[in-house]
Amino acid sequence: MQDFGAAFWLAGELLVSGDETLAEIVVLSLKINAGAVALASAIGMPLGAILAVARFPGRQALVVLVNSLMGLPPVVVGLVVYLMLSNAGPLGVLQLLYTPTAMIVAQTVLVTPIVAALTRQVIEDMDAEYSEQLDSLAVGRLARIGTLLYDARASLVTAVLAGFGRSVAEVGAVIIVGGNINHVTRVMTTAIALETSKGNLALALALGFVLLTIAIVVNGAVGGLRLAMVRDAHA
Amino acid sequence: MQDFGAAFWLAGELLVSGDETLAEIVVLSLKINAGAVALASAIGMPLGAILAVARFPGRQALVVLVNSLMGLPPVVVGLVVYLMLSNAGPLGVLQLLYTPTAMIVAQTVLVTPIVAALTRQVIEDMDAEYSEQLDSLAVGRLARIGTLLYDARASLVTAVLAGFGRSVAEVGAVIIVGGNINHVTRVMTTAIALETSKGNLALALALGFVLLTIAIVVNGAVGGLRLAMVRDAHA
Amino acid sequence: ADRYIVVQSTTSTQNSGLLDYLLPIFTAKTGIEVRVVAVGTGQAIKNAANGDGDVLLVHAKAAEEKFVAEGFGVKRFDLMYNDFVIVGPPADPAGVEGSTDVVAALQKIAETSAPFASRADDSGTHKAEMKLWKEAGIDPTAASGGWYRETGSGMGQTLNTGIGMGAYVLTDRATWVAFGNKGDYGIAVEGDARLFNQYGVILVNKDKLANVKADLGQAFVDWLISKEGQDAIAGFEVEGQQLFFPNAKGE
Amino acid sequence: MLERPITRHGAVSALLPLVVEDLVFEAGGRRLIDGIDLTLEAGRRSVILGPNGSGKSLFLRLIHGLIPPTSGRIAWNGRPPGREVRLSQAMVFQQPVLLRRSVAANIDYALAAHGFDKAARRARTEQMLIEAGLEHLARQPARRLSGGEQQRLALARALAVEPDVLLLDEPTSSLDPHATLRIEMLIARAAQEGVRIVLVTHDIGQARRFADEVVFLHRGRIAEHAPAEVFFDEPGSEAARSFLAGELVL
Amino acid sequence: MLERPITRHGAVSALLPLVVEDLVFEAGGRRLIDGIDLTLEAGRRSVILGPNGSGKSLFLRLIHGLIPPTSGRIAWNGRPPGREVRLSQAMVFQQPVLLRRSVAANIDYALAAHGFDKAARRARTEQMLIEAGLEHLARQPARRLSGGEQQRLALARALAVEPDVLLLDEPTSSLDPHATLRIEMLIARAAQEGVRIVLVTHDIGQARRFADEVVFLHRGRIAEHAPAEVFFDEPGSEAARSFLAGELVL
Ligand SMILES: Nc1ncnc2c1ncn2[C@@H]1O[C@H](COP(=O)(O)OP(=O)(O)OP(=O)(O)O)[C@@H](O)[C@H]1O
Ligand SMILES: Nc1ncnc2c1ncn2[C@@H]1O[C@H](COP(=O)(O)OP(=O)(O)OP(=O)(O)O)[C@@H](O)[C@H]1O
Ligand SMILES: [Mg+2]
Ligand SMILES: [Mg+2]
Repeated sequence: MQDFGAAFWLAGELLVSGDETLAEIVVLSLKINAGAVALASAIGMPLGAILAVARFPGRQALVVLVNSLMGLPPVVVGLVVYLMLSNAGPLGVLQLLYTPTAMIVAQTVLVTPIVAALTRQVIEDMDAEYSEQLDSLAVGRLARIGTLLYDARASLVTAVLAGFGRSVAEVGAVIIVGGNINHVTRVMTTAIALETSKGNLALALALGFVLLTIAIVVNGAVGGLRLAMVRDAHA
Repeated sequence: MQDFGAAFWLAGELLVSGDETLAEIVVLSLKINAGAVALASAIGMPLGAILAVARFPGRQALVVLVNSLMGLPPVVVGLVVYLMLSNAGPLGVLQLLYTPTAMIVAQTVLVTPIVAALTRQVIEDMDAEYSEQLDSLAVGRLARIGTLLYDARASLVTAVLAGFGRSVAEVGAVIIVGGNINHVTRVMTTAIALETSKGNLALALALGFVLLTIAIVVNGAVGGLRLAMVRDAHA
Repeated sequence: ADRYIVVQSTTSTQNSGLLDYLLPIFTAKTGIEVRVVAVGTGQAIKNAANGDGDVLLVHAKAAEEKFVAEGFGVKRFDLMYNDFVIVGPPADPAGVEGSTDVVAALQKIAETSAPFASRADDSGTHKAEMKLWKEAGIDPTAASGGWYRETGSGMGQTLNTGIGMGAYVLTDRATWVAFGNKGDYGIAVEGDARLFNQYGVILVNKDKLANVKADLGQAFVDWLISKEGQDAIAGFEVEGQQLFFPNAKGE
Repeated sequence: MLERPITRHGAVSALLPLVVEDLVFEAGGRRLIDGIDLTLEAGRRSVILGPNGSGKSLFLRLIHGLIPPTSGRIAWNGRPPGREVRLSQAMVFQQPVLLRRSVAANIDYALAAHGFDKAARRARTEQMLIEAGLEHLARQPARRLSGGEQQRLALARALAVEPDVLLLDEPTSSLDPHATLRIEMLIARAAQEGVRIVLVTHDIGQARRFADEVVFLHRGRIAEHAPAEVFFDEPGSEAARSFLAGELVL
Repeated sequence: MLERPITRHGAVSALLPLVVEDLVFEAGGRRLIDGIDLTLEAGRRSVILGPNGSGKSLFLRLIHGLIPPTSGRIAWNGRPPGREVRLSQAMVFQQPVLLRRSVAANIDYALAAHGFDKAARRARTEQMLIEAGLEHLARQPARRLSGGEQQRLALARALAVEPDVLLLDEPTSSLDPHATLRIEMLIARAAQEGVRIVLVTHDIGQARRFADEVVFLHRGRIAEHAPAEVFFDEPGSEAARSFLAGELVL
């Protein structure tokens, strides 16, 4: 139990001290997660909206698939991306293995289904109300998806935050494609895993608290934005 | 790239052969995930609904916190549960460390915020419509939460599936509190991690495909249930 | 930072802090950055065989020689050694504390069914452990799930688990000395010649894997087995204790 | 037919009079209810009239306690509006909010919320469905009903709980002429049995048929509060005069 | 005031006649539209009457192409209903569906969907807001409007796009008497300018004022289709007679 106390102390110290290595790791974590969540949202939201709105054979199966992909094991995603980017792989020439870019790719693969599945649910609920009115206005497919995404934006924030949560907490994929290389691809979660394997549990916990603090700051900022959105979204 | 082909073959073989060790691992995975998702839903749904409906000072902060906890790093959760359950910890007497029960506890901690945060969003959207009518009917707090959860059940399925996805894919926490002990606490994800570290990438991938197949079966079954629900939910 | 190489290595060299100590010395001298990917032995060899590393630094001699024989590696060099130890709880349920006969100790553990946590991950350490069980004439996997606990994890994680459940654990000394979560554990068995743990270093073969930075990798290998590199290894200490013993035979 | 020999919640006048003092409600930077003083006594049927956007629905929601006023006081026989008070009231909203359940389940739900036991709920649900002409739709999903059917269901649900006070916000706007008359009869009978009715309507004919007294709202204020004969025959305010004449009221 | 010198979509009669043959719609195990045959010619103002649940709203949604019929044919001058056809039509729903945007943005959105350019949208939005008496609410969130204001906005949005065919489902049910007259005038003017109007209403007075011809629906069938004078003075069907008399129609 003394580990908890020690961990809190350490976390506080780490946050206050402005330790340079830590700062480097935090910044890289934020960059990678921001990149992955942005990409995943750019892909997942329209995809989810299309799944919510379009009617075609096999749609139900696709919905099940996307829902299932929320359960993609990170290690498997890491392996697949690794095999693609490896020098022995088809994309080896890009020389992206063990770079932050590779980590963003892996995270995007993990997060996209989450954003897409949750978006589908939100948009489907909203479309139940809007559908006939938009039909009546002869709104085209593309514009319809844009409208639904725009009008549901306050609710979609939660979908994006869920994606961010997965991304920021994830270690299995990024450690495989990033390699947890000091000063190059070490992020918060891989650092935590490393300290755990060194038996430095208090330090690992402290890093965990720091990570959680970051998550809270990000969520708080997004939450503030969302409130402002709701206010003039006329929801 | 030959790894992919090999992996598909292997996955097929594994699924067909009815390998006993694999069956054992699959069954344990399902048990642990079902337990964790059930617990997390039992806690997270009412919690999310309360957050959606209740008005009290600090509510907004609590919403941010729950959203942030979607980003709980599994390794940290694993460590915390480990420190609680270890012989040196406060709950050491329970002798739960390295048992499936410990894994369920860790997974529940991870999944509950996801279910709660997504439930909050769904229920908040529905409450925007129901709120005044339920007030007018003088519905009590508890009954109101029950009503909203019940009427939103078709949408809440996606929240639970998101929780299931996180749980079924997760390795960082269960490996720490479960120990990945062969025949005792080895589940799909820890087996995948092990084969990866052995360099048996094809086998690891194959196990990943098996896991994904299981996820698809579960999601398909739940999706079917949900459709039936929508049909007589009069949504 | 264009001049860098990737080293695929086992976790013990990283977790013990050796590489953190060694690499800045090398980089300062040559300007070559060394990026370490520390994973399981099997994974390290597989990654290197995929061409995703320039240098391989592991401790599983048979697998290393196979790697070279298949043409993935140029040549294997002995680099250094340390030793394995068996750590155990103070209660010492198998009564092996102070023993210098590892095979006898394992037999006692099996006889008393005292818990023993094995990595069971095909790592160098695990392979060494299995060899010792074989010498003891015991197939511990028959008791898997009973007193023999196969954790399927890396060294650090297996130590965390083993200590958590009061099991004996075979570990390399370097990882143990640097380990932060020892609890009340101590070394129970050490000093047997059979616990010798040899590390090797291999330059990945450019002829087979075109992307290998052969020049830079060669420079690193050369430095490691040079007198300067070997001295640096010898100079690495944790808590006043030397953890690795250089034994390169030189070119 | 609707049996309502006694009210469940004690003396009919327990909630009356309703006293509203200096009631103000602001939202979106506008003062939407602008200082209303009003007393509604027991035993009368009040109709609230006024142009679109004059604040009729807001006023009902305020006195029902669904939204908190910016300032001012509301007292039902001395008690502020709240859950306790609402247990003896029912309101039909301008746009019905039906639960995602069957038609029958919507009524059953309201009865359960008001503490009716299972047997009573069963009987009363069936009775109310017949009253509202919805018995053939009992098992249908409520939200798939036609506009008029939805409005009838909302009304049946409100009447089912045997309220002492009934707040009705344009309850017949989507009904066909026959259904309108039938619902008016139901409401009139409830009034006779002592239920205090406050009705918002745009149907002047309905107002004439129904009102004992009229409250005329205009721009969030009471422009006139008068007995029905007075209001319809010689309205005191300019706004009410032009409203009745169908002229421009802004 | 509304300027509508020419229709945007070519000849006014391009979409007419509307021919409906043996139209059937089933849902929830019930036959809700039960074999409708009907031809609506250009140049007339049609009113659809019928009791609650008789299928009026379903019929409008069917001919607008919002829901696919179970069987039967619908043809607007030979073309099946679909996006193309709807581009020249507008419908006001019984319950307005407003976007989660400002009042002005709701109109602007419809105009954009119909291909109006930015400048035209600006001018037309302003004009329509004035027509509907909503100019002071332009920046308000549309979904916070009062019931009547919402209905006016839905109407303004439909008129804004200059449709050739206007389908109206009880468009004045929540309007005050004055607003009702004003909206009726707007609709009448559109009709004069050649817009084909199909109006569902429960307001018999409105039907009398407005109809050239009446379609009387009963239980998903056409009980009567007659010129207005005929229908109101000597209705041919028993159902219509009792409907007009306010008697029981089931
Ligand atoms: N939450 C709100 N925010 C901003 N404005 C509001 C809000 N609620 C109502 N309003 C405005 O207050 C005014 C009065 O609304 P209310 O619904 O009471 O009108 P009403 O008299 O019921 O009209 P109608 O006959 O059209 O139903 C309207 O102009 C409306 O736009
Ligand atoms: N999707 C549906 N599923 C089941 N029943 C439906 C569905 N849509 C409509 N109905 C039923 O069809 C009948 C006709 O509905 P419709 O909305 O057309 O009536 P209406 O003539 O417009 O009535 P109102 O005057 O009340 O608006 C109603 O009894 C309604 O309950
Ligand atoms: Mg109103
Ligand atoms: Mg209708």
